[in-house]
Amino acid sequence: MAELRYQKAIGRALEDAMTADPTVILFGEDVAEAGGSFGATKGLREKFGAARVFDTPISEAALAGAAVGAAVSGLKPVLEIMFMDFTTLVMDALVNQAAKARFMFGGRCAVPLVLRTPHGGGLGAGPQHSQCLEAWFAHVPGLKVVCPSDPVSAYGLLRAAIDDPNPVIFVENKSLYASKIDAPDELPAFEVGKARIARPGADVTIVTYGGALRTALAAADALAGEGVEAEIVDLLSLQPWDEATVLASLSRTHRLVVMHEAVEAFGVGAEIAARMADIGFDELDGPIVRVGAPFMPIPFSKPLERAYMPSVENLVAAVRRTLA
Amino acid sequence: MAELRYQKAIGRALEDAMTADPTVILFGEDVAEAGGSFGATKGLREKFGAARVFDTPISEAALAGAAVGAAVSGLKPVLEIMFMDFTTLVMDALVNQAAKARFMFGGRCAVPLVLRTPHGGGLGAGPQHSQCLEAWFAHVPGLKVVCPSDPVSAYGLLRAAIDDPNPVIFVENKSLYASKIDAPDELPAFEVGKARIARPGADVTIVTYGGALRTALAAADALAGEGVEAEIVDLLSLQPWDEATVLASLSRTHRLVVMHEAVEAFGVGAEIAARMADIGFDELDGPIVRVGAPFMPIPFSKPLERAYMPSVENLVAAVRRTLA
Amino acid sequence: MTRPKPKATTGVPTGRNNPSEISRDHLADLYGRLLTIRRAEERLQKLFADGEVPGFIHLSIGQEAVSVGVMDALRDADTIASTHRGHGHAIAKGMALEGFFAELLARDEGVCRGRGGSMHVADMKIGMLGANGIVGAGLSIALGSALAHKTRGTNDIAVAFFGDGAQAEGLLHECLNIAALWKLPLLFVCENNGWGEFLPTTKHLAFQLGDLAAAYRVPHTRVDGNDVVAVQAAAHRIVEAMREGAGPMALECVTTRVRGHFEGDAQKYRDPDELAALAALDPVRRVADQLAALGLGAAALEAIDAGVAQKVEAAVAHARTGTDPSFEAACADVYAEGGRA
Amino acid sequence: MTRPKPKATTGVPTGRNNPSEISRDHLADLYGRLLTIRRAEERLQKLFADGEVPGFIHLSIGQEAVSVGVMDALRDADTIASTHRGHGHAIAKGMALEGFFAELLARDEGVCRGRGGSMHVADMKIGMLGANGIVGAGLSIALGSALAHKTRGTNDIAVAFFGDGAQAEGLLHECLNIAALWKLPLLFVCENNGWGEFLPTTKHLAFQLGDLAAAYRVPHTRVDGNDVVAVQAAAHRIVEAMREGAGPMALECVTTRVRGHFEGDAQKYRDPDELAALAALDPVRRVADQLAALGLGAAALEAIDAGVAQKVEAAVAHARTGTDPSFEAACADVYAEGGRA
Ligand SMILES: Cc1ncc(C[n+]2csc(CCOP(=O)(O)OP(=O)(O)O)c2C)c(N)n1
Ligand SMILES: Cc1ncc(C[n+]2csc(CCOP(=O)(O)OP(=O)(O)O)c2C)c(N)n1
Ligand SMILES: [Mg+2]
Ligand SMILES: [Mg+2]
Repeated sequence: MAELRYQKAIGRALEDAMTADPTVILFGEDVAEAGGSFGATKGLREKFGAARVFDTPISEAALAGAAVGAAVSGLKPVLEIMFMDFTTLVMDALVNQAAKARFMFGGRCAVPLVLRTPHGGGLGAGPQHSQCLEAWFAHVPGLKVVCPSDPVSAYGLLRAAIDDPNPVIFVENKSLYASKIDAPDELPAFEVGKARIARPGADVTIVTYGGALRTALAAADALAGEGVEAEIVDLLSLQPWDEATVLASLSRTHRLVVMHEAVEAFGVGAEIAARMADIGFDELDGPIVRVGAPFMPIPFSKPLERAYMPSVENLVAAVRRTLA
Repeated sequence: MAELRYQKAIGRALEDAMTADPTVILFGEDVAEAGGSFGATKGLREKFGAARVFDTPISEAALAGAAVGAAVSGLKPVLEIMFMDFTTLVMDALVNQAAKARFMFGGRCAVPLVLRTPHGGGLGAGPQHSQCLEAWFAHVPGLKVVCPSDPVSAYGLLRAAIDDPNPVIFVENKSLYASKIDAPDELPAFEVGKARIARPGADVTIVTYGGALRTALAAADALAGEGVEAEIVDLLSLQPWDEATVLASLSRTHRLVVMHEAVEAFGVGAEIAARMADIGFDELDGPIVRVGAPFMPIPFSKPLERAYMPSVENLVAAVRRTLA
Repeated sequence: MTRPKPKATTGVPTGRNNPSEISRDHLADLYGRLLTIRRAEERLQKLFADGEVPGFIHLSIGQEAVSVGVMDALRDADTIASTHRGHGHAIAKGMALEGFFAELLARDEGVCRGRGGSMHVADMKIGMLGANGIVGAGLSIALGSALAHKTRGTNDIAVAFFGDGAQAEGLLHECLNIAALWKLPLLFVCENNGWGEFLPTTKHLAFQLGDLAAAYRVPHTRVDGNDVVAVQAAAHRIVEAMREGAGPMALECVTTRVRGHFEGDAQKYRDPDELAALAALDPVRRVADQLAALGLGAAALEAIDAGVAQKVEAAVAHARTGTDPSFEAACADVYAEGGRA
Repeated sequence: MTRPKPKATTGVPTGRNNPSEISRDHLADLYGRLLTIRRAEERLQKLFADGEVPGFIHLSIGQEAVSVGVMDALRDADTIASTHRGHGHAIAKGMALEGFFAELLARDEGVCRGRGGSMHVADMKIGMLGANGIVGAGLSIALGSALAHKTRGTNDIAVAFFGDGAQAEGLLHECLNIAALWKLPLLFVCENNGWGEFLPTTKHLAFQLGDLAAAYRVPHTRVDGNDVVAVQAAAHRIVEAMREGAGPMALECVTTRVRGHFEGDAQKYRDPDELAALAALDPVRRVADQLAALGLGAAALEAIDAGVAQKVEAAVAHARTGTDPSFEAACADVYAEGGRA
């Protein structure tokens, strides 16, 4: 056992993947010499050399397209987009090229690329440096989307993403970079598409992912004080997502709350809720309540940003509402 | 009364808006001399001149950014993006600039722009020329999204979109361009955010929009033959959407099916379903069933494309399922 | 403040279209390949008119010499990224006519199993990374492929085909810059047919590719793109230099779009004289005339044509007997399986 | 095939920094404005260190002469689109220090009511269309603003500020092409400080702006961006020509990024000698020296400084007494109301 930081877990996953597979390359703005905006790629340039780890010009669209071209030409590129807000510049490469190549070329190629990108607020970074846009990618057939919630899942899912023969969007919640966990020396493998029960409980199911897991755990503690035992499902993968685990939990608790940091309306939670309102309908004893950010850009001011971010109180209130 | 074609209704709305307001300008690839890929803007260049109606280079990103810049500088730009699949190239201008400017600049400006773009399959146009991506835009605070279902609503909503002081994504379903309707000479006004009951019925609520409305009407006819009277809510606006009208209908029928041409997973229907599974929970007597495209790119082959497109049969089966 | 003088437009280099530069056999071979594309597209034209081809198609009739000339200098391991007007590129790179026609007719036997169609013909095995429905997108895909060639230490090269209209896309700039900065083996091939959809590219562009390329010190060559001898000569010289590590280069081929933007476009917006002049610029006829001048008899030429026509007909027949693709198989191919690609 | 000769890098024009070109009063005025930006940002630096400014900030210390010099040639109705490093642009365009500091301190009294912060300071009333968190985005916003000026028939101009690193974005190419094609009154101002984040821009770029602009026949001027007299002289000449319909122009200002990419960046990746040399290039000190040489006494200079410092302190004090923005008001401002904008 040793303490593992989220940011280091990312670096270690990259290091191990690059050691295991010489076709893995890593590029993005300031990932090499500077070691990444959040320090996750420090030391990799020194270890693997400039041919496999390199800095790029500020040309996101070309870089993402290049990742597709490299992926269909025998490499496994890992591209970092500095903030998820900047994925607005790479949608064509991801959606029209990466996601569709295998299908539209008759199943005769694979596009094994990983796009790592940080999302989330709380840093006062304002409306163009804080967005959680994962719902867009989850809507695109051909893409996979994962979002780890702690250092161990970050390591395991990044290894799985790099091993995956499909394009994977790997979303890193900024508030987690500094988080730590006691981890075994041999880190466990994770599978894309599998959720886990982060906390068992009999009274209500809370489905969440990424940085919001901590909020959910805190809310569960608060609820336990009121005699309500919440079961928390940590999705880990958003596309595909683990319908079976969510349904099984709902079948035990009969109440469902879905929570995430992203804007509630048309967010990932909408799909979870909609699906359970269909296949889980007979299990439901109360309304499905969602907790997400309000329908507004992320404000700069700290008090505004705090009011914006989905909170323990929001979640507790949501649980109370579905139990009422 | 006179026959009105959808495509002509678009042209007439543009013509009337440009006549009414000299700050309205129209630009895009081949909208001026050629009159638009689907012929909707024919004659406008001749009528309003090259300073207000003009063709552009193939530079979608710059054009969308320019629409934002023009909108905050006193004009009301209407930009055409030839296929919705190409909005992948303009996400930054729409999402990080247009949607946020008013909010992030303290409510001290408005961004009155309209982006017109066609979506939808059925033409054998393949995976990169057929996508329905409206769910992305509906997830973005600051944007509005509308999708008319016939010539009269196309006219009314396009006028409303141009009049709106906010950025509006105006989605035109390709299968509707050639559709006609008998319309009054004085076309009625429409309001962004208001749905309409396209068919009254007591047994089940079908919520839909755009080109899928015709499928829904056909399914309702088929269901009527089985003694099931479906009420059809034509959303018209997707962001904001008319929650009150949907809830009121659900409160009458107690059964809900949501249908659209876009991919089902993480689509617009997910939000409608999720919301009703919350605020409409007590009204529900059966599962909320969604009908949308399967999770795959849109195939080129006609038989594949037909199998891909949500059909009358799919919808009838969905209604039967929630009534079972 | 210095206002730069408008440079005189680089004229199309002449003197390259000297068929004596290459052997008669080589020229005859090029002719057969030109003719294959031509006859295939003419056949498609008819199939399209007859409703056998779904969707819409962009023919490269009049531009075949670009595909054949450039591909003459490439080998299988070299990669190309193509455009919406990609039939010629695909066939010239080695796509079998059977799989090509089967794709255009949306058959399971098609190169993309009927899922992609005209705008997405692709075959990774021969380095054809795909036609593309997104103008400009192929540029960055070729950039990545060039990066892969360099990273893997081969001396293969990547080629990005793009139209003159596509030059207004920002990706051109990003890719030129990155390719130049990283000295990637990326050949930029502009098919300058003077049109971007229904507008002459003089209304799209305020620059010439040669001037733009010069800014990044990317060597630029402009040739008569309807002269296959000129195109192949330039391509061979360029590709040879690139294999030796010269870095990115640009080849601009001035050519002619004969059949309009897509099939069904009557080109009413074009000057009738300009349209009438197209026949004289025909890149296929030109080679036929050259071969005749070199002593290849009419019978020999006709034999080539007949051979091509037969192959085309056989491919069409094969495609027609093909099966409809399976929806289940299509669904199963959205994702590749397995944790190790 | 001709390999273009690398052009000699245009040296920074000299002879423009002759203060006698402008009046002493004008120079003193420029000095006051330079100093306002400098003292405001120095104050911010401290406020940031003290935890009073949330988020992160990019200071333009060392680059003030670009803002002041360019804006000297503009009027209120001219519009500018700025960058992530936009404090200087905002203040030079006329943003009141009260609203500026209140914004940076996230107060309801801020120009953006505390919702935007450093990267989004804006004020449409004075033609400041916003700092921008997206590198390159301002280019297309300025393009649209220039289009609006032209469509409305004014002779106002739009200015796009962008960093040297931003030049790798495709938008630069798209905007240069469109502005040139449509002859828009758009001035491209590159603040070439040699760095894009933590990498010298030699590792970002394979081209010089002058060579790129030449491809579109956009006149390009390169000046010492730390010499406010040179910048304003060039700006006045350019803007005058543009008001008369000359079309787009480019002004490249070679300048110095003193405080690192953002506050807190210790610039350990930079050569210590290069950092030590920055003081000698200081654009504010330079004007002070010039004014002294022109006979302005130390007391007069100090009086200017004291006046600026006092205004800055007053603005900070005002900002500090400001209120937290209201969440309800923020929610209500996501959309503008009314069917007629
Ligand atoms: C990003 C994008 N924008 C617009 C289109 C529509 N479109 C298809 S082809 C074309 C013109 C391309 O012109 P050019 O690059 O010269 O190629 P050509 O058709 O002449 O071969 C346009 C605008 C598209 N497919 N993709
Ligand atoms: C689209 C986008 N990509 C990346 C970034 C991150 N980023 C912020 S500033 C910057 C460097 C910009 O360099 P330059 O344009 O030279 O401006 P300078 O910081 O030197 O003023 C980068 C990469 C961003 N904000 N937006
Ligand atoms: Mg062309
Ligand atoms: Mg810089």
